[in-house]
Amino acid sequence: MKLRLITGTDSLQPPEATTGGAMKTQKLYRAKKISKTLVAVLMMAAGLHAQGSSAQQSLILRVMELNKLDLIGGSLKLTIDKIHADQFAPTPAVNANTTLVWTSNGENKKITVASSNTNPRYALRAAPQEMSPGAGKATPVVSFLDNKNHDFIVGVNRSAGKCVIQFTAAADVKQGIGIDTHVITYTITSS
Amino acid sequence: MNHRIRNKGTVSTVTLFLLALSCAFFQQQTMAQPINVGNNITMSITTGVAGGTLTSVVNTARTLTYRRQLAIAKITVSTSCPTQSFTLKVLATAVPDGIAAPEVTLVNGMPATDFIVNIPVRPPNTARSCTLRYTASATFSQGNSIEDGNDVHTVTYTILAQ
Amino acid sequence: MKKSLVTLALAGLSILIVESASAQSSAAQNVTLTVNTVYKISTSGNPSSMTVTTGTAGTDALSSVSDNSTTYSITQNFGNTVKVAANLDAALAAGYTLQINMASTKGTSAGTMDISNATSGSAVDVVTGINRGADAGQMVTYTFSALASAGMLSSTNKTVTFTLTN
Amino acid sequence: MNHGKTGLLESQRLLGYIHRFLRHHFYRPITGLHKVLTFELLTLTVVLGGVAKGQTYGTDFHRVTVQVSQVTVIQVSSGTVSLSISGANAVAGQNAMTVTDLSTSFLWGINVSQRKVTARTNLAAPLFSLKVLAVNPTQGTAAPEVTLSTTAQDFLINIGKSSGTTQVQYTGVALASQGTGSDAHTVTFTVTVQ
Repeated sequence: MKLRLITGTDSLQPPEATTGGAMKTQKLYRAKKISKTLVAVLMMAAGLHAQGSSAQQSLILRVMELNKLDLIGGSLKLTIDKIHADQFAPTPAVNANTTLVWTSNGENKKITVASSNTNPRYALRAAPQEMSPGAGKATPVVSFLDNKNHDFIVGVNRSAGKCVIQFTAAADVKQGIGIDTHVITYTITSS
Repeated sequence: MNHRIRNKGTVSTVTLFLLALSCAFFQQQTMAQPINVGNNITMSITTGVAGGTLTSVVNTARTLTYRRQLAIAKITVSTSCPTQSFTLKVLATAVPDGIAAPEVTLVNGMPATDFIVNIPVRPPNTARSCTLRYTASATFSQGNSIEDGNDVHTVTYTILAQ
Repeated sequence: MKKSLVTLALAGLSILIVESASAQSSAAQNVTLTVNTVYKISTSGNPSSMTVTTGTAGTDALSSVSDNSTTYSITQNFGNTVKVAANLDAALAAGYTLQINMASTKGTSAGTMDISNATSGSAVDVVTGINRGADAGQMVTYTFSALASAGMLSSTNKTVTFTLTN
Repeated sequence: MNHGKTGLLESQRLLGYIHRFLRHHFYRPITGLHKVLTFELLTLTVVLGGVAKGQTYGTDFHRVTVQVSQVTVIQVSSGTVSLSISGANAVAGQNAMTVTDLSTSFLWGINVSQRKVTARTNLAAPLFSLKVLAVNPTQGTAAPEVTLSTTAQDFLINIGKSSGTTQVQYTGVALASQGTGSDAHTVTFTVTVQ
């Protein structure tokens, strides 16, 4: 059986039917035609998409280390003016209206707290509560006995968080009447 | 007396000889022209090269005919062309007797300029001919004949003792 | 007489030649002017470095910074379906965001688009439907922002590529 | 023609010699043969060889007419110029895109006064603009750049009678807003009266 080959230079006219190999020749012709059409379409598409122009800009991006700390609530006054009848002692004054918020994109940071009062007459404690999850580890409670820094929240790593600060003021009867003034300072610093 | 007569006869013979010789010389001087340049010529420049010059034309249709003389001779050339605009040169080629001078540029009012030199003395006394090669040329800036008129050269050739 | 006739004949011939020569007073040249498809885009330069330096306590998102100091210009004669796409040479790390806004008078701006993750294979269309012609000096606005949780970012060079295409 | 003018002078001079010779021999007594021969030889010497330096033997002339036709020849160095506007010819932000070609030289030779060269195109309605300008002509003055149209416009003026060359600068201008396309011009340069 003869098989007629259509070369690349052959026209796309259907080949004449030949006895025996006519069907195969026709199939080969159709395949050839389809492939040529596909090639033409692809070339056109390539030509269209090959065109274009581009321009570039170079950008310099940078994020500095930043640590932000803020208090929501402002100044507060704790007044001990009640005595628990059963215990014969003044009832501690509690205030949880202050919220501490912070943001740090640094690592291994901590928030410390210190009072300006070097020798307070009455006991003052601060305890972080309602900590944002993952924003650090809270110290259970800090007593302001002097003006030293105390770790308040540790393990602050690239995070933003907040907590409610619960202040508790306590006094004995023997300590009498008086006023303690504290200026509480929060500092975010490296651990 | 006889002596005188004898002398007379001798004298007559010599005289006749000299007369014949003189007549021959006279005839040669009057009948055979010593130089001839033929008819007039018109040369036309009709084409040119853009960015270049006009195409010069050459004419070799005329011959210069001359004879040897009794002494070594030369031929000079001069021209008269009062309103000359273009360039005309002439050169003797195929010179049989004498030596051709370099090509002569014909300029109105020019002094007679050597054209052929060292023409030997006769004999022979036959006419000799060389070719006159005229070359006419012009630049575009020299204009044209319609606006400026033709150049009409009266070119004179003279043969004289060198 | 004979010479005169010859002279006259030559004069007559020369007039014909003169006319012939004068007829060659023109020269022609085929000049083809082809205008192909043109796409052209350029920028006025590079923006200033963008540095995030502040934020709000309690908020993870730091304060973003913007730059609108540069412009772009385009010229195209293809048609009215041309667009500008933008991409980065490499995606930004998580927690950082680069947005772009490209103004347009010949086309439609897509507004502020996040190109933080747009790379060459995933360019973002920032201007579409650009008509034939030129659009010069249109503002490019970049906005860079970061999360505190993403940490610091030392000076990083990013290349933004704008492609004008159909 | 002047044939024989100088020959006649020579002949008259020779006849004078002969006349004096004959008168001497036939009308005056002869003193002696020796004397006579001496004289005759002297005469012969004068006749045959007595030519002074610069002696003119003959002269002739003819007229040579040089005629120069009115010649106008012009030529362009190339028959075809192709200008193509592509991205390289565009400036982003500018609607106008230009392309320039300086590959053609225009040459001329004109010996007729008051002539100029004009240029025109055969294309009545081109899509784009095609401008032409003579650059650095060796003679004459380049006319201001013109946009080619079917009306002939000055290309080169004040060329006078000269030959020279100039570069031909073609500038194609297309607006981006005009889209793509192609113009085929036949640009004709013509020498005309200025």
